[in-house]
Amino acid sequence: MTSIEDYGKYETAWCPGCGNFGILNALKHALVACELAPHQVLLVSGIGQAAKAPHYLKANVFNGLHGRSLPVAIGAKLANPELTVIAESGDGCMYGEGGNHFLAALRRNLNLTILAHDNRVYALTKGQASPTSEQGFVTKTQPHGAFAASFNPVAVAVTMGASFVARGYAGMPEHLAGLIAQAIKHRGTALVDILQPCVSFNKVNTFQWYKEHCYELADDYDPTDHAQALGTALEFGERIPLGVIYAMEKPLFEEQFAVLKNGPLARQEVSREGLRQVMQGYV
Amino acid sequence: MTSIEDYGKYETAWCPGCGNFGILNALKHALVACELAPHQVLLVSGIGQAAKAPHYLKANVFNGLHGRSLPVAIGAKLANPELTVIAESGDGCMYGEGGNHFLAALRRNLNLTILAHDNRVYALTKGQASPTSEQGFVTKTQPHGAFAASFNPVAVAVTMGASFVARGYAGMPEHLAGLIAQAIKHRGTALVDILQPCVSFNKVNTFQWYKEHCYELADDYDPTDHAQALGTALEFGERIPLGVIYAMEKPLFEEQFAVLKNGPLARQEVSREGLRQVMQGYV
Amino acid sequence: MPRDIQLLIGGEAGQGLVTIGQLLSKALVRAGYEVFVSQSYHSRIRGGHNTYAIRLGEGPFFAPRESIDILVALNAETVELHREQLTGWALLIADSAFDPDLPGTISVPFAELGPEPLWNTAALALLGNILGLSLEPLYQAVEAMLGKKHPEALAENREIMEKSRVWAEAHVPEHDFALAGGSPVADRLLLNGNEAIALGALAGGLKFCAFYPMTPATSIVLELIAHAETMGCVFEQAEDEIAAVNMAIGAAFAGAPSMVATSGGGFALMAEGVSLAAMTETPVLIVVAQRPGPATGMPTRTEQADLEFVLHAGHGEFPRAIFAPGSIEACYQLTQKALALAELSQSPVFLLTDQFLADSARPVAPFDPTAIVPVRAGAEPDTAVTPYQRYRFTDDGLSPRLLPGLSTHLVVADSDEHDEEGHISEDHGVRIGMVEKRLRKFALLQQEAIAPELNGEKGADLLLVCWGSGQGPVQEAVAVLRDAGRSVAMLHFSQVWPLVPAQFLDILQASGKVVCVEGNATGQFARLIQRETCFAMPSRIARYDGLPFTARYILARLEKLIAVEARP
Amino acid sequence: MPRDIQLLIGGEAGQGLVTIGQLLSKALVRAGYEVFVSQSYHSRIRGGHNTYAIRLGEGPFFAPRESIDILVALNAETVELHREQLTGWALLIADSAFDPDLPGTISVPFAELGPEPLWNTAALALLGNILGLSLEPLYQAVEAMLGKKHPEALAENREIMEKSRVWAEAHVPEHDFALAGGSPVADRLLLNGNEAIALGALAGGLKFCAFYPMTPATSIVLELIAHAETMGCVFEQAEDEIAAVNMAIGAAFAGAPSMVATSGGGFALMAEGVSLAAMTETPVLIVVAQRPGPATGMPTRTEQADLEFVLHAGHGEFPRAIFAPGSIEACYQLTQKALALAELSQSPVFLLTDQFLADSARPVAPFDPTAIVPVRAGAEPDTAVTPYQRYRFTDDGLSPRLLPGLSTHLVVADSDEHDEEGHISEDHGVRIGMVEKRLRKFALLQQEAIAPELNGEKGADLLLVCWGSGQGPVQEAVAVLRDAGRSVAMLHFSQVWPLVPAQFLDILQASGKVVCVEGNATGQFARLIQRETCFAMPSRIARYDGLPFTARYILARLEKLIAVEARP
Ligand SMILES: Cc1ncc(C[n+]2csc(CCOP(=O)(O)OP(=O)(O)O)c2C)c(N)n1
Ligand SMILES: Cc1ncc(C[n+]2csc(CCOP(=O)(O)OP(=O)(O)O)c2C)c(N)n1
Ligand code: SF4
Ligand code: SF4
Ligand SMILES: [Mg+2]
Ligand SMILES: [Mg+2]
Repeated sequence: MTSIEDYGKYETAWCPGCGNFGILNALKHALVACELAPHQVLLVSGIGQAAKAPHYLKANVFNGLHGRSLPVAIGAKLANPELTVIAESGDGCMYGEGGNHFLAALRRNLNLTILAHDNRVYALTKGQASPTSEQGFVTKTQPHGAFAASFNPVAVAVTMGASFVARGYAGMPEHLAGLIAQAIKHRGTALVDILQPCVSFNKVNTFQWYKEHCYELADDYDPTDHAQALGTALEFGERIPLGVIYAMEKPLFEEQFAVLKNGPLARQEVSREGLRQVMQGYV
Repeated sequence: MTSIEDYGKYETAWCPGCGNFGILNALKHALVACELAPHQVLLVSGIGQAAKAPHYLKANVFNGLHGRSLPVAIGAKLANPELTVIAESGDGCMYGEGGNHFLAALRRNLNLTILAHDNRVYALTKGQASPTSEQGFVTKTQPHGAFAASFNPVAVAVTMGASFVARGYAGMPEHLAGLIAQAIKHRGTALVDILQPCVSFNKVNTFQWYKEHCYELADDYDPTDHAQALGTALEFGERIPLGVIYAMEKPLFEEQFAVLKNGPLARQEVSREGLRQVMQGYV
Repeated sequence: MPRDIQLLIGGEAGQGLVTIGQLLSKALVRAGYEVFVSQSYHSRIRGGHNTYAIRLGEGPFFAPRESIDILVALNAETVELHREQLTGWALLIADSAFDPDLPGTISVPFAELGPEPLWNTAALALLGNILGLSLEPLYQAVEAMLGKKHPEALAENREIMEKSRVWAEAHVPEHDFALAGGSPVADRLLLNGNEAIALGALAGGLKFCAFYPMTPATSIVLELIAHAETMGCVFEQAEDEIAAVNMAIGAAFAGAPSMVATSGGGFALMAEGVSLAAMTETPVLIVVAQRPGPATGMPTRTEQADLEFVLHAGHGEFPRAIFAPGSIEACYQLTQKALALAELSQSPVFLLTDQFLADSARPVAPFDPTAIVPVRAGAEPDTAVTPYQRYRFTDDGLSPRLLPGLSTHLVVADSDEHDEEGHISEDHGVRIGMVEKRLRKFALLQQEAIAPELNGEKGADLLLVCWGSGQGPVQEAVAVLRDAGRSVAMLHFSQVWPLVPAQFLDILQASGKVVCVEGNATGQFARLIQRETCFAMPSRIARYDGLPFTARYILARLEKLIAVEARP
Repeated sequence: MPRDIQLLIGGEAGQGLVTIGQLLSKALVRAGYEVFVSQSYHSRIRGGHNTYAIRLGEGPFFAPRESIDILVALNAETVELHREQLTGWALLIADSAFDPDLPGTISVPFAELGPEPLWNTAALALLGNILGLSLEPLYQAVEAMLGKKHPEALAENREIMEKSRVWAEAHVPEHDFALAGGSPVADRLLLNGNEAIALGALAGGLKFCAFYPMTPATSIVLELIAHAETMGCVFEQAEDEIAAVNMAIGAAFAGAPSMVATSGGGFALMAEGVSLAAMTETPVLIVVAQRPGPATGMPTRTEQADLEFVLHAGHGEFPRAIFAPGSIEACYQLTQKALALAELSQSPVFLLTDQFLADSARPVAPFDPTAIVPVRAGAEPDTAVTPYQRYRFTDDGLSPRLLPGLSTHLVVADSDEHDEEGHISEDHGVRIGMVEKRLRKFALLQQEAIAPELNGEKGADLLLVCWGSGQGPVQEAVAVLRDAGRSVAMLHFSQVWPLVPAQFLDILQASGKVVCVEGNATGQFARLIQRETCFAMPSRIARYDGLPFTARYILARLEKLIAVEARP
């Protein structure tokens, strides 16, 4: 049995009061709830404040380039499908620099989890608008307020028929831990967009603000109803629903490859006989 | 008055029978219908069979990199808002390599037009699956059929609240010309996803196939109804709706910049007095 | 039997000229002849002007020839475009519909022989007749191609082939192209450069490939995919090249020997990933198949102009190795070596090829599938010191590379500067240690570096220096010059980085005149040699029109350079 | 009056040390003193250890000093980290809460002086007192900062400042740091490197900037945006760096003088765009602010390790120019020059800076805003020959660049190889013409190349070669050596490509010992010089720990290299 202590305790480089603490905490609890030992888990992140999270718990870690957590996670999962792979990064990383990978990952449906720490700002670079920033969000690079429409990752994911789409909130770590555990257990690509207050650079979407706007989906909400899920996903303003917004079963991407049934590619021999046959084809 | 002859006639490098001919033809007619002279128009494309289109009519042209038509188009429009800017490329270019720019462009809402020649395949590179390829589409690089879910650009655009979203069909050039003209006249970013048979590499979605599946939206269809538009946008299978699926008015991105009210940046003087003031700030 | 026949089939894309060419070359190889196949095509799917050239006879041949002995013109344009290249004794096979009225023309009434879709096989039979091949091996080649998918078409193909032979016997004028009876050589493989790279990768233990299609690299991936199931390989078409290289890095981190294949523009998008592989010390093989740039350039043509870019791509400093095979065999061998070296050095390793080599096919002696030494990723977990440190400081810069999830050791990799455990570090001392650790791996790469191959004597009057795909054409030019009694040698680099001057500087210095032959405009390799050795090579033969080198091209330029008399 | 005081304020991110530093340096500059400001910070928002250093006195100063005369420690860690650097006569200002018990400590009871948010201003007043500044200029600086946004806070700030002065007069021990009455110099600008680049861009006629945030380049863009309205500039935060460079190219094509600014990793993503700019012959200024790599590296530190990458980035061959300013003035001037040269040569032009230069501030004489010569994009339409051809072959390789939509001429640009009109061409003759046309523009770049600056005599016993931000520290090291009676000179390159050997080779050859000083591990510039001139510089002083050069560092290494006795 794994316990929360197995995931260790580290000093962080985050600001006191940051929403990231709640997310880190929720993630650890979710891993324990999933009965995963640290060495079974691979956390892949990009660059940003959120992307530092994998350094603050015990696990296998690949902390890659800004925006590129998903392709690295996908490559790793395809090399070793036995790993529990979690791509974890900020909103800028996932939906900004990494937007194209986000779309492609949802279309593929590998068995992996996407945790987006969505503080609606580029925090590590000191506060520029991110794709999810509210329209009108004022920063030094957007002195008249962000003009572009705010990106709703949950709605786009549901529209694209992603197989698991949830929204959590850093201020409700227990609820969030539940969502993350469900996401990890889900067979398919599971997105958890996590609303995260940034006390240093987002003075609009604060803990107080989220408290006023967020609500939990009712117990009888049916996440398999696509049309309803779409409506729920598009609700993002006065009221913001939290929970599993959409979920369904779809074939797993990795099942295309017969070889992956035999486990990690690293442990598979090169077949001399196969090679002989292949070469024969050129005679 | 501009006439169709003003747009010239060129030899093309396309296969006989290709859907691109219908699109080229429709574009010329739309430009004439919009009473635009060639020098008022800038066509920006990427790389692919579709992306060659701008070479086959008279206009200003920037034929850039694969996947990058949109950022070039946006830069050009911001330098000279008086230009009618049209980004024109294939599905691979717009939604594959250029997927991140597609998302960002829709969020911005500049006054420009996106024409995606959507043949649901990478044609110039000889037939690999594109993001819009049907699931199961067999190619040499997808020998067991494309696994990933097919991308529905129209649905994603409507979900994101893009200000004009239409679907046309290369086999109905008159109808298509009408859509393109509306898109050009629309104040905002207008997407026309154009279903395009590729006689060489897409043996599934043929002229015949589209004939069997496509239908025109009814005259009383209300493109300003977002919820209905979303449903219509998601309809893509047995029946495929053609027409303006969603349209609304939103502020234009370029209106943020007061200086652009004075016309092209190339013609604006550098203010010595402004510079003096700016420098004074560092004293 | 003529020693050296250049046959060229020309026509529009979509006319099926590649089919004729492939069937004929396959039959020739099986019959024991030498061939050298080269292809030229436009960046379009139908129309344009494409060619499939087979140099054939006694050989071996390592380059195409410019002059043409037998021209098969599938359209009138082909005649116009190639008439200047025809030798005095050339035969020209053309449809009687556009009879070109040139000496040597064989005006074939294809329409009388059969329906249009079968004209390719008709032409094949005609060519067989001229070359003195019996119908059987040709028909077998057709059968092998059609057999499984279109057995119903076999009979009509056989019919038109026989008809054509009869017609040929009656109408082909006298000529000197009949080959002497070849003696079949068992098991030779007819491979082009990209096929050989794919085979090399599989033999080297490749398990993962991510890609985004780009000419002339795509066909490497197509070959891999064709054999993926047999060989237990996983592959994925990525959404872009950035994703491709990052997927490969992720897969390699998790233990799959991995590669990407692309061309210059796609590689440009991978530059940040190269730097990531270096920083995280993740092995990855990056194949760059060059074509003329800048930007989109000429997508289906050839050039050697991405050397300096590949050598310096990626921000920051780190060691790398770059292979540049010059032959089909080298494509096979060096791809294996590159995969192994990537794992050994825990670094990005490059293989530079180009459209010319990619599309050039030659028969090669069979490779022994039992002799391979496939990469084994990662160290054994039980050898690891506890607590395990992915980036432990070591004398040679190599730290034990464990694979995540395959033991209880935790593997932490970081794109930030990191401490020995892999966690972010902003410590300046650690930084110095890690910079030096990474750079120490260069010694291993130097030690493993393949020496350039000297063809000829050290101290020759003339030394032609080349790299990568230049090998074949230069070799032929050297042979011509030698036949003319000149003292000439060739120095070919199949690894262009690291350069180890001790391996070649004395050869350069000992030679009379040194001329660098490379397929770019600015002399990138010459400049690199100068940078590394201060040995200047002001005499250069450059080509940058998109076409490959030929012996004739080299000799003509040499003539200008040093008034060499001999010509091919 | 002491000639040279090094003051350092250290603490956690978020403690407001930058505010103290900025206010003090502003006040010092206004009062007529020289300052050199440098900053060091971690890649985090709160916590860590940051410093703001001001070297001040008579100057001028061009580099930071390592030893510290006055240390303001906002936390205990600061004392630990910097105690070794303290001079024998140093003062140490610390809160009495963590009294460090070192000689020279001034233990300040901040809590008694006022509430914590005001401690910064308290420290400012204390420092003013020590330096002998009157309260007024300091208070004015506070007023200028708070005045508009927080007028309500003025009174309490004034109060604590006065209190602090009173406290200081009673408690500060005797010392020698009081500055002689400075004579205010009118209108000097206190600028750091990035601010100077932004001003230079605006002065040069910049009209468009697209960017994606990346340290240490972001602050260039922040400055531009702050003045965008005044100067009529359009800017956009792109979705990624690929979009940024393509937007800039699109804007430049349509007539807006354009730039992007990024660091190594972001630039890696722009490499394909660089090639596009070259192929389409679109002017664009690319600013690369270097930080230590590979990959994410050390985001907030400095290095000069992207030279070779920037020089070779982009596939295919094309000319480019790379500037590397060494001073604040050069940042301003060379950015203008770079914009102008981009337009003139219709090419991508680069400006290489780094975190050190970006964050180093110095007062400079005011620039004359009326003396500027802003870029004017494109040629006049009525000068164009009809039919207009964007890529007309010309002797110098420059074709008339018209702007789309500004006349009835149609402008066609293409990333494929193209004919004179700009349409795709697969013609081999056209290809040769276009390659050579593009490369001919190199002559213009050579002609425009800025010669390196020789500081000292040709033929000195020792020549220190450096580039970019190395200038200040090397200059100081040279001064120290000269004071010690050595024959020493400095050769500083503020343009690193093209290199024109005629401008400097004789200087290298005439010198006794030549030592190349550069902020990377492998000696990239030395290697480049060797490549271009065969002049070898085996003696190198490298730095790659993330910190900038200082005179002391250089002299210590020199000592090892050539047993130099003199020290700073
Ligand atoms: C290619 C590249 N571009 C830019 C950066 C600079 N950068 C680092 S973090 C970051 C933004 C992070 O935003 P987000 O992902 O939302 O994370 P947060 O800091 O808000 O948690 C940026 C732009 C980079 N490291 N690499
Ligand atoms: C960076 C880069 N990657 C890959 C390519 C190769 N490439 C050229 S066209 C193309 C696909 C085109 O597909 P699409 O945009 O759908 O156009 P189509 O040919 O189908 O009209 C690709 C992958 C390229 N030119 N540049
Ligand atoms: S800057 Fe924002 S996101 Fe980053 S640690 Fe601080 S509060 Fe959290
Ligand atoms: S390959 Fe397809 S898209 Fe391209 S020209 Fe031919 S039919 Fe059209
Ligand atoms: Mg964020
Ligand atoms: Mg397509």
